[in-house]
Amino acid sequence: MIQVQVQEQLFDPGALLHGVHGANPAIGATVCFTGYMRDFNQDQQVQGLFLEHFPGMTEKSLRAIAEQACQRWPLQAVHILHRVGQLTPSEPIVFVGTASAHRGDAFAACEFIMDYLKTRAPFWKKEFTATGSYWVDGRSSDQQAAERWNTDKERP
Amino acid sequence: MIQVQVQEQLFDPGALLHGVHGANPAIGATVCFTGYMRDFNQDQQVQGLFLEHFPGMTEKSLRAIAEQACQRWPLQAVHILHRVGQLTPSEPIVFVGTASAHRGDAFAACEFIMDYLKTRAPFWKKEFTATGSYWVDGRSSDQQAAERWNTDKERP
Amino acid sequence: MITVLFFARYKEELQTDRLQLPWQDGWQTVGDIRTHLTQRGEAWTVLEDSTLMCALNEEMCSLDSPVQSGDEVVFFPLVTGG
Amino acid sequence: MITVLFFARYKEELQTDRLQLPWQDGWQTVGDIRTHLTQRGEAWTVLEDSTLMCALNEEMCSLDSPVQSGDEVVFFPLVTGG
Repeated sequence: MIQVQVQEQLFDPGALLHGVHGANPAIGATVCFTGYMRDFNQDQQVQGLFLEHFPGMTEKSLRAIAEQACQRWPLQAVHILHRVGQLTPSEPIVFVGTASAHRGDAFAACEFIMDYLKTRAPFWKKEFTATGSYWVDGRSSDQQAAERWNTDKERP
Repeated sequence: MIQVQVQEQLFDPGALLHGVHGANPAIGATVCFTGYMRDFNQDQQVQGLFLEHFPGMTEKSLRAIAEQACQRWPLQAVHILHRVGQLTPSEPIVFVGTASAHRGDAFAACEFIMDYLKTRAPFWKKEFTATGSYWVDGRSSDQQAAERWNTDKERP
Repeated sequence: MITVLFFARYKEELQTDRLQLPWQDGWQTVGDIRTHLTQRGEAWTVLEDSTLMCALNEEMCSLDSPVQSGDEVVFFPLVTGG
Repeated sequence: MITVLFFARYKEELQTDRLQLPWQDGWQTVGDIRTHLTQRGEAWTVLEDSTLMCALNEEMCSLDSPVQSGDEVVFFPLVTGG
Protein backbone atom coordinates (compact mmCIF):
# COMPACT_ATOMS: atom_id res chain seq x y z
CA MET A 1 0.00 0.00 0.00
CA ILE A 2 2.99 2.23 0.67
CA GLN A 3 5.31 2.62 -2.31
CA VAL A 4 8.57 4.55 -2.15
CA GLN A 5 11.01 5.13 -5.01
CA VAL A 6 14.24 7.09 -5.30
CA GLN A 7 15.63 7.27 -8.81
CA GLU A 8 17.66 9.30 -11.29
CA GLN A 9 15.37 8.66 -14.27
CA LEU A 10 12.66 11.00 -15.40
CA PHE A 11 9.17 9.79 -14.41
CA ASP A 12 5.62 10.28 -15.66
CA PRO A 13 3.38 11.89 -12.99
CA GLY A 14 0.23 11.02 -14.96
CA ALA A 15 1.08 7.32 -14.97
CA LEU A 16 1.74 7.47 -11.22
CA LEU A 17 -1.67 9.11 -10.63
CA HIS A 18 -3.32 6.08 -12.26
CA GLY A 19 -1.31 3.76 -10.05
CA VAL A 20 -2.44 5.57 -6.88
CA HIS A 21 -6.09 4.81 -7.71
CA GLY A 22 -5.29 1.39 -9.13
CA ALA A 23 -8.97 0.83 -10.02
CA ASN A 24 -9.76 0.18 -6.34
CA PRO A 25 -13.51 0.86 -6.01
CA ALA A 26 -13.17 1.66 -2.29
CA ILE A 27 -11.15 4.79 -3.14
CA GLY A 28 -13.22 7.96 -3.39
CA ALA A 29 -10.41 10.50 -3.68
CA THR A 30 -6.81 10.79 -4.76
CA VAL A 31 -4.60 13.83 -4.24
CA CYS A 32 -1.37 14.00 -6.19
CA PHE A 33 1.34 16.57 -5.61
CA THR A 34 4.06 16.99 -8.23
CA GLY A 35 7.04 19.25 -7.63
CA TYR A 36 8.77 20.54 -10.77
CA MET A 37 12.09 22.19 -11.41
CA ARG A 38 11.64 25.92 -12.04
CA ASP A 39 13.94 27.94 -14.29
CA PHE A 40 13.99 30.86 -11.88
CA ASN A 41 14.84 31.16 -8.18
CA GLN A 42 15.89 34.10 -5.99
CA ASP A 43 16.10 36.46 -9.00
CA GLN A 44 18.38 34.18 -10.96
CA GLN A 45 17.87 32.11 -14.09
CA VAL A 46 18.53 28.48 -13.20
CA GLN A 47 19.94 26.20 -15.88
CA GLY A 48 20.28 22.96 -13.98
CA LEU A 49 19.79 21.32 -10.63
CA PHE A 50 21.77 18.62 -8.87
CA LEU A 51 19.99 16.65 -6.16
CA GLU A 52 22.35 15.07 -3.66
CA HIS A 53 21.00 12.57 -1.13
CA PHE A 54 22.16 10.20 1.60
CA PRO A 55 21.53 6.79 0.06
CA GLY A 56 21.62 4.92 3.38
CA MET A 57 18.78 6.98 4.76
CA THR A 58 16.70 8.30 1.88
CA GLU A 59 14.18 5.53 1.26
CA LYS A 60 14.01 4.72 4.95
CA SER A 61 13.08 8.30 5.86
CA LEU A 62 10.47 8.55 3.08
CA ARG A 63 8.92 5.27 4.19
CA ALA A 64 8.82 6.49 7.81
CA ILE A 65 6.99 9.66 6.70
CA ALA A 66 4.49 7.60 4.68
CA GLU A 67 3.89 5.34 7.69
CA GLN A 68 3.23 8.32 9.93
CA ALA A 69 0.65 9.56 7.41
CA CYS A 70 -1.05 6.14 7.43
CA GLN A 71 -1.27 6.27 11.23
CA ARG A 72 -2.87 9.71 11.17
CA TRP A 73 -5.38 9.21 8.36
CA PRO A 74 -7.23 6.21 6.89
CA LEU A 75 -5.42 5.83 3.55
CA GLN A 76 -5.74 3.19 0.86
CA ALA A 77 -2.51 4.11 -0.93
CA VAL A 78 0.56 6.30 -0.57
CA HIS A 79 3.12 6.66 -3.34
CA ILE A 80 6.26 8.77 -2.95
CA LEU A 81 8.81 9.12 -5.74
CA HIS A 82 11.82 11.44 -5.45
CA ARG A 83 14.51 11.94 -8.04
CA VAL A 84 18.22 12.42 -7.39
CA GLY A 85 21.12 13.47 -9.60
CA GLN A 86 21.06 15.96 -12.46
CA LEU A 87 17.80 17.67 -13.55
CA THR A 88 16.85 20.29 -16.12
CA PRO A 89 14.09 22.94 -15.92
CA SER A 90 10.45 21.78 -16.20
CA GLU A 91 11.30 18.22 -15.17
CA PRO A 92 9.31 16.69 -12.31
CA ILE A 93 11.36 16.29 -9.11
CA VAL A 94 8.98 14.68 -6.66
CA PHE A 95 5.56 13.01 -6.68
CA VAL A 96 3.37 12.32 -3.65
CA GLY A 97 0.04 10.59 -4.21
CA THR A 98 -2.48 9.66 -1.53
CA ALA A 99 -5.78 7.78 -1.80
CA SER A 100 -8.63 7.61 0.67
CA ALA A 101 -12.38 7.07 0.88
CA HIS A 102 -12.86 10.80 1.58
CA ARG A 103 -11.18 13.88 0.18
CA GLY A 104 -10.24 15.59 3.45
CA ASP A 105 -8.01 12.70 4.50
CA ALA A 106 -6.32 12.47 1.09
CA PHE A 107 -5.61 16.24 1.05
CA ALA A 108 -4.28 16.39 4.61
CA ALA A 109 -2.07 13.32 4.20
CA CYS A 110 -0.56 14.54 0.93
CA GLU A 111 0.28 17.97 2.33
CA PHE A 112 1.63 16.44 5.57
CA ILE A 113 3.94 14.14 3.60
CA MET A 114 5.29 17.04 1.53
CA ASP A 115 5.86 19.21 4.62
CA TYR A 116 7.72 16.40 6.38
CA LEU A 117 9.68 15.44 3.26
CA LYS A 118 10.86 19.03 2.91
CA THR A 119 12.27 19.07 6.45
CA ARG A 120 13.12 15.44 7.31
CA ALA A 121 14.31 13.63 4.20
CA PRO A 122 18.03 13.84 3.34
CA PHE A 123 18.02 15.69 0.01
CA TRP A 124 20.03 18.78 -0.90
CA LYS A 125 19.65 20.93 -4.01
CA LYS A 126 22.46 22.64 -5.87
CA GLU A 127 21.44 25.10 -8.57
CA PHE A 128 23.52 25.88 -11.64
CA THR A 129 23.28 29.43 -13.00
CA ALA A 130 25.27 31.57 -15.44
CA THR A 131 27.34 32.91 -12.53
CA GLY A 132 28.10 29.59 -10.85
CA SER A 133 26.53 26.87 -8.74
CA TYR A 134 24.94 27.39 -5.34
CA TRP A 135 23.56 25.15 -2.63
CA VAL A 136 19.95 26.06 -1.95
CA ASP A 137 19.39 27.22 1.64
CA GLY A 138 16.77 25.52 3.78
CA ARG A 139 13.82 27.85 4.39
CA SER A 140 12.30 28.71 7.72
CA SER A 141 8.87 28.72 6.03
CA ASP A 142 9.34 24.99 5.38
CA GLN A 143 10.18 24.40 9.04
CA GLN A 144 7.04 26.29 10.04
CA ALA A 145 4.91 24.33 7.58
CA ALA A 146 6.09 21.08 9.16
CA GLU A 147 5.49 22.35 12.68
CA ARG A 148 1.82 22.98 11.90
CA TRP A 149 1.33 19.21 12.16
CA ASN A 150 2.82 18.88 15.65
CA THR A 151 -0.54 19.23 17.36
CA ASP A 152 -3.14 16.54 17.89
CA LYS A 153 -5.44 18.18 15.38
CA GLU A 154 -5.83 16.44 12.06
CA ARG A 155 -5.69 19.72 10.19
CA PRO A 156 -3.30 22.61 10.68
CA MET B 1 -5.27 29.81 -17.64
CA ILE B 2 -8.65 28.72 -16.25
CA GLN B 3 -10.12 25.70 -17.98
CA VAL B 4 -13.58 24.32 -17.16
CA GLN B 5 -15.22 21.26 -18.73
CA VAL B 6 -18.52 19.49 -18.08
CA GLN B 7 -18.95 16.25 -20.01
CA GLU B 8 -20.53 12.82 -20.06
CA GLN B 9 -17.48 11.01 -21.43
CA LEU B 10 -14.92 9.22 -19.31
CA PHE B 11 -11.68 11.20 -18.92
CA ASP B 12 -8.02 10.43 -18.18
CA PRO B 13 -6.85 12.14 -14.94
CA GLY B 14 -3.19 11.43 -15.80
CA ALA B 15 -3.45 13.26 -19.12
CA LEU B 16 -5.09 16.22 -17.34
CA LEU B 17 -2.26 16.34 -14.79
CA HIS B 18 0.21 16.84 -17.65
CA GLY B 19 -1.94 19.62 -19.05
CA VAL B 20 -1.98 21.46 -15.70
CA HIS B 21 1.82 21.71 -15.77
CA GLY B 22 1.96 22.23 -19.52
CA ALA B 23 5.79 22.34 -19.45
CA ASN B 24 5.66 25.86 -17.99
CA PRO B 25 9.04 26.33 -16.27
CA ALA B 26 7.61 28.95 -13.87
CA ILE B 27 5.45 26.28 -12.22
CA GLY B 28 7.01 24.68 -9.16
CA ALA B 29 4.04 22.68 -7.93
CA THR B 30 0.84 21.09 -9.17
CA VAL B 31 -1.84 19.57 -6.97
CA CYS B 32 -4.44 17.36 -8.62
CA PHE B 33 -7.55 16.08 -6.92
CA THR B 34 -9.50 13.28 -8.56
CA GLY B 35 -12.83 12.12 -7.18
CA TYR B 36 -13.85 8.57 -8.08
CA MET B 37 -17.09 6.66 -7.88
CA ARG B 38 -17.04 4.22 -4.98
CA ASP B 39 -18.92 0.93 -5.00
CA PHE B 40 -20.05 1.37 -1.41
CA ASN B 41 -21.87 4.17 0.42
CA GLN B 42 -23.89 4.25 3.64
CA ASP B 43 -23.65 0.46 4.10
CA GLN B 44 -24.94 -0.28 0.63
CA GLN B 45 -23.33 -1.72 -2.46
CA VAL B 46 -23.67 0.87 -5.23
CA GLN B 47 -23.96 -0.35 -8.81
CA GLY B 48 -24.32 2.91 -10.68
CA LEU B 49 -24.50 6.63 -10.28
CA PHE B 50 -26.45 9.25 -12.19
CA LEU B 51 -25.20 12.82 -12.06
CA GLU B 52 -27.85 15.41 -12.76
CA HIS B 53 -26.87 19.03 -13.26
CA PHE B 54 -28.34 22.41 -14.19
CA PRO B 55 -26.82 23.03 -17.63
CA GLY B 56 -27.51 26.79 -17.58
CA MET B 57 -25.47 27.24 -14.44
CA THR B 58 -22.92 24.46 -14.20
CA GLU B 59 -19.97 25.80 -16.17
CA LYS B 60 -20.65 29.31 -14.97
CA SER B 61 -20.53 28.30 -11.31
CA LEU B 62 -17.35 26.24 -11.78
CA ARG B 63 -15.67 29.14 -13.55
CA ALA B 64 -16.72 31.53 -10.76
CA ILE B 65 -15.15 29.19 -8.17
CA ALA B 66 -11.92 28.98 -10.21
CA GLU B 67 -11.82 32.77 -10.48
CA GLN B 68 -12.22 33.15 -6.72
CA ALA B 69 -9.29 30.77 -6.23
CA CYS B 70 -7.18 32.86 -8.62
CA GLN B 71 -7.98 35.99 -6.61
CA ARG B 72 -6.95 34.35 -3.34
CA TRP B 73 -3.73 32.64 -4.47
CA PRO B 74 -1.14 33.28 -7.20
CA LEU B 75 -1.94 30.44 -9.61
CA GLN B 76 -0.54 29.65 -13.05
CA ALA B 77 -3.28 27.19 -14.01
CA VAL B 78 -6.62 25.88 -12.82
CA HIS B 79 -8.38 23.01 -14.55
CA ILE B 80 -11.78 21.73 -13.43
CA LEU B 81 -13.52 18.85 -15.17
CA HIS B 82 -16.81 17.40 -13.89
CA ARG B 83 -18.76 14.58 -15.42
CA VAL B 84 -22.54 14.32 -15.69
CA GLY B 85 -24.87 11.49 -16.67
CA GLN B 86 -24.44 7.79 -15.97
CA LEU B 87 -21.30 6.46 -14.22
CA THR B 88 -20.11 3.05 -13.04
CA PRO B 89 -17.91 2.22 -10.00
CA SER B 90 -14.21 3.15 -10.14
CA GLU B 91 -14.75 5.77 -12.82
CA PRO B 92 -13.38 9.27 -12.19
CA ILE B 93 -16.13 11.83 -11.49
CA VAL B 94 -14.27 15.09 -11.02
CA PHE B 95 -10.76 16.46 -11.53
CA VAL B 96 -9.38 19.69 -10.05
CA GLY B 97 -5.80 20.64 -10.89
CA THR B 98 -3.96 23.73 -9.68
CA ALA B 99 -0.47 25.00 -10.52
CA SER B 100 1.63 27.57 -8.69
CA ALA B 101 5.22 28.58 -8.05
CA HIS B 102 4.95 27.25 -4.48
CA ARG B 103 3.27 24.19 -3.05
CA GLY B 104 1.26 25.86 -0.27
CA ASP B 105 -0.73 27.93 -2.75
CA ALA B 106 -1.42 24.97 -5.05
CA PHE B 107 -2.63 22.82 -2.12
CA ALA B 108 -4.85 25.51 -0.61
CA ALA B 109 -6.40 26.49 -3.95
CA CYS B 110 -7.16 22.88 -4.92
CA GLU B 111 -8.85 22.10 -1.60
CA PHE B 112 -10.75 25.40 -1.67
CA ILE B 113 -12.10 24.64 -5.14
CA MET B 114 -13.26 21.18 -4.08
CA ASP B 115 -14.94 22.52 -0.92
CA TYR B 116 -16.76 25.20 -2.91
CA LEU B 117 -17.66 22.84 -5.74
CA LYS B 118 -19.22 20.44 -3.20
CA THR B 119 -21.51 23.17 -1.85
CA ARG B 120 -22.00 25.68 -4.67
CA ALA B 121 -22.05 23.89 -8.01
CA PRO B 122 -25.40 22.52 -9.24
CA PHE B 123 -24.79 18.76 -9.32
CA TRP B 124 -26.91 16.04 -7.72
CA LYS B 125 -26.05 12.37 -7.33
CA LYS B 126 -28.48 9.50 -7.55
CA GLU B 127 -27.18 6.08 -6.56
CA PHE B 128 -28.46 2.81 -7.96
CA THR B 129 -28.41 -0.16 -5.60
CA ALA B 130 -29.95 -3.65 -5.52
CA THR B 131 -32.90 -2.24 -3.53
CA GLY B 132 -33.58 0.81 -5.69
CA SER B 133 -32.25 4.23 -6.52
CA TYR B 134 -31.69 7.02 -4.00
CA TRP B 135 -30.76 10.69 -4.18
CA VAL B 136 -27.63 11.31 -2.14
CA ASP B 137 -28.23 13.76 0.71
CA GLY B 138 -26.05 16.84 1.02
CA ARG B 139 -23.76 16.55 4.03
CA SER B 140 -23.31 19.11 6.77
CA SER B 141 -19.60 18.19 6.87
CA ASP B 142 -19.30 19.56 3.33
CA GLN B 143 -20.98 22.81 4.39
CA GLN B 144 -18.54 23.10 7.28
CA ALA B 145 -15.56 22.40 5.03
CA ALA B 146 -16.63 25.26 2.77
CA GLU B 147 -17.19 27.63 5.69
CA ARG B 148 -13.57 27.19 6.81
CA TRP B 149 -12.61 29.49 3.92
CA ASN B 150 -14.90 32.35 4.95
CA THR B 151 -12.18 34.11 6.92
CA ASP B 152 -9.43 36.34 5.60
CA LYS B 153 -6.83 33.71 6.39
CA GLU B 154 -5.29 31.94 3.44
CA ARG B 155 -5.45 28.59 5.23
CA PRO B 156 -8.29 27.13 7.23
CA MET C 1 -44.71 35.64 -15.76
CA ILE C 2 -42.20 33.69 -13.65
CA THR C 3 -40.52 30.51 -14.89
CA VAL C 4 -39.79 28.02 -12.11
CA LEU C 5 -37.43 25.05 -12.51
CA PHE C 6 -36.90 22.07 -10.19
CA PHE C 7 -34.01 19.64 -10.01
CA ALA C 8 -33.17 16.24 -8.57
CA ARG C 9 -35.37 15.04 -5.69
CA TYR C 10 -37.74 18.02 -5.95
CA LYS C 11 -38.30 17.40 -9.63
CA GLU C 12 -39.15 13.74 -8.98
CA GLU C 13 -41.41 14.39 -6.02
CA LEU C 14 -43.26 17.19 -7.81
CA GLN C 15 -43.34 15.18 -11.05
CA THR C 16 -42.45 18.30 -12.99
CA ASP C 17 -39.25 20.10 -13.88
CA ARG C 18 -40.74 23.40 -15.07
CA LEU C 19 -43.69 25.70 -14.40
CA GLN C 20 -44.82 29.03 -15.78
CA LEU C 21 -46.59 31.20 -13.19
CA PRO C 22 -48.55 34.30 -14.22
CA TRP C 23 -47.11 37.27 -12.32
CA GLN C 24 -49.02 38.24 -9.16
CA ASP C 25 -49.00 41.65 -7.56
CA GLY C 26 -47.42 41.47 -4.12
CA TRP C 27 -44.61 39.07 -5.08
CA GLN C 28 -41.35 40.60 -3.98
CA THR C 29 -38.82 37.84 -3.29
CA VAL C 30 -37.88 34.31 -4.30
CA GLY C 31 -39.31 33.32 -0.92
CA ASP C 32 -42.74 34.64 -1.99
CA ILE C 33 -42.68 32.31 -5.00
CA ARG C 34 -41.86 29.41 -2.73
CA THR C 35 -44.72 30.30 -0.35
CA HIS C 36 -47.11 30.46 -3.30
CA LEU C 37 -46.06 26.98 -4.42
CA THR C 38 -46.17 25.30 -0.99
CA GLN C 39 -49.81 26.42 -0.70
CA ARG C 40 -50.66 24.25 -3.71
CA GLY C 41 -51.02 21.19 -1.48
CA GLU C 42 -49.32 18.20 0.10
CA ALA C 43 -46.68 17.30 -2.50
CA TRP C 44 -45.48 20.88 -2.64
CA THR C 45 -44.41 20.94 1.01
CA VAL C 46 -41.18 19.34 -0.26
CA LEU C 47 -40.16 22.95 -0.91
CA GLU C 48 -40.29 23.67 2.84
CA ASP C 49 -37.08 21.62 3.09
CA SER C 50 -34.80 23.51 5.49
CA THR C 51 -31.80 22.90 3.21
CA LEU C 52 -33.55 24.11 0.01
CA MET C 53 -31.27 26.09 -2.28
CA CYS C 54 -32.36 28.51 -4.99
CA ALA C 55 -31.07 30.32 -8.04
CA LEU C 56 -32.30 33.40 -9.86
CA ASN C 57 -31.55 33.78 -13.56
CA GLU C 58 -28.81 31.13 -13.35
CA GLU C 59 -27.05 32.61 -10.31
CA MET C 60 -27.23 31.19 -6.78
CA CYS C 61 -29.49 33.41 -4.65
CA SER C 62 -31.24 33.50 -1.30
CA LEU C 63 -34.94 33.44 -0.45
CA ASP C 64 -34.63 37.18 0.20
CA SER C 65 -33.53 37.95 -3.36
CA PRO C 66 -35.99 40.28 -5.14
CA VAL C 67 -37.87 38.90 -8.17
CA GLN C 68 -39.66 40.57 -11.02
CA SER C 69 -41.81 39.39 -13.89
CA GLY C 70 -39.75 37.57 -16.51
CA ASP C 71 -37.32 36.05 -14.02
CA GLU C 72 -36.33 32.40 -13.91
CA VAL C 73 -36.41 30.97 -10.39
CA VAL C 74 -34.87 27.55 -9.61
CA PHE C 75 -35.39 25.41 -6.50
CA PHE C 76 -33.15 22.45 -5.68
CA PRO C 77 -31.90 20.33 -2.76
CA LEU C 78 -28.39 20.69 -1.32
CA VAL C 79 -25.94 20.04 -4.12
CA THR C 80 -23.90 16.81 -3.99
CA GLY C 81 -21.38 16.96 -6.81
CA GLY C 82 -17.66 16.29 -6.66
CA MET D 1 36.31 4.22 16.11
CA ILE D 2 33.63 6.64 14.87
CA THR D 3 32.80 7.07 11.18
CA VAL D 4 31.74 10.62 10.28
CA LEU D 5 30.02 11.52 7.00
CA PHE D 6 29.35 14.97 5.52
CA PHE D 7 26.90 16.00 2.82
CA ALA D 8 26.21 18.89 0.47
CA ARG D 9 27.72 22.25 1.47
CA TYR D 10 29.61 20.80 4.45
CA LYS D 11 31.20 18.13 2.27
CA GLU D 12 32.37 20.76 -0.22
CA GLU D 13 33.66 23.22 2.34
CA LEU D 14 35.51 20.50 4.28
CA GLN D 15 36.71 18.89 1.04
CA THR D 16 35.93 15.50 2.46
CA ASP D 17 32.86 13.29 2.69
CA ARG D 18 34.09 10.75 5.26
CA LEU D 19 36.40 10.52 8.26
CA GLN D 20 37.37 7.75 10.66
CA LEU D 21 38.08 9.01 14.18
CA PRO D 22 39.78 6.79 16.77
CA TRP D 23 37.49 6.56 19.79
CA GLN D 24 38.33 8.96 22.63
CA ASP D 25 37.42 8.47 26.27
CA GLY D 26 35.02 11.17 27.37
CA TRP D 27 32.93 11.25 24.18
CA GLN D 28 29.31 10.86 25.14
CA THR D 29 27.11 12.54 22.52
CA VAL D 30 26.97 13.47 18.84
CA GLY D 31 27.62 17.03 20.04
CA ASP D 32 30.96 15.92 21.51
CA ILE D 33 32.04 14.64 18.09
CA ARG D 34 31.09 17.98 16.58
CA THR D 35 33.06 19.90 19.22
CA HIS D 36 36.08 17.70 18.54
CA LEU D 37 35.88 18.49 14.83
CA THR D 38 35.34 22.25 15.14
CA GLN D 39 38.58 22.44 17.17
CA ARG D 40 40.50 21.21 14.12
CA GLY D 41 40.71 24.74 12.72
CA GLU D 42 39.08 27.43 10.58
CA ALA D 43 37.36 25.36 7.87
CA TRP D 44 35.72 23.14 10.47
CA THR D 45 33.76 25.98 12.02
CA VAL D 46 31.24 25.32 9.22
CA LEU D 47 29.90 22.68 11.64
CA GLU D 48 28.95 25.43 14.10
CA ASP D 49 26.12 26.28 11.67
CA SER D 50 23.03 26.94 13.81
CA THR D 51 20.85 24.92 11.43
CA LEU D 52 23.16 21.87 11.34
CA MET D 53 21.29 18.56 11.25
CA CYS D 54 22.71 15.18 12.23
CA ALA D 55 22.02 11.49 11.93
CA LEU D 56 23.23 8.51 13.90
CA ASN D 57 23.41 5.12 12.21
CA GLU D 58 21.12 6.30 9.40
CA GLU D 59 18.42 7.79 11.65
CA MET D 60 17.90 11.52 12.25
CA CYS D 61 19.18 12.41 15.73
CA SER D 62 19.96 15.42 17.90
CA LEU D 63 23.30 16.69 19.23
CA ASP D 64 22.29 15.20 22.58
CA SER D 65 22.06 11.66 21.19
CA PRO D 66 24.55 9.29 22.89
CA VAL D 67 27.33 7.78 20.76
CA GLN D 68 29.54 4.77 21.20
CA SER D 69 32.52 3.35 19.40
CA GLY D 70 31.50 1.85 16.05
CA ASP D 71 28.72 4.37 15.38
CA GLU D 72 28.28 6.28 12.14
CA VAL D 73 27.63 9.98 12.69
CA VAL D 74 26.46 12.22 9.83
CA PHE D 75 26.44 16.03 9.71
CA PHE D 76 24.52 17.98 7.06
CA PRO D 77 22.87 21.35 6.39
CA LEU D 78 19.09 21.83 6.47
CA VAL D 79 17.56 19.49 3.92
CA THR D 80 16.07 21.03 0.75
CA GLY D 81 14.36 18.22 -1.17
CA GLY D 82 10.88 18.20 -2.64
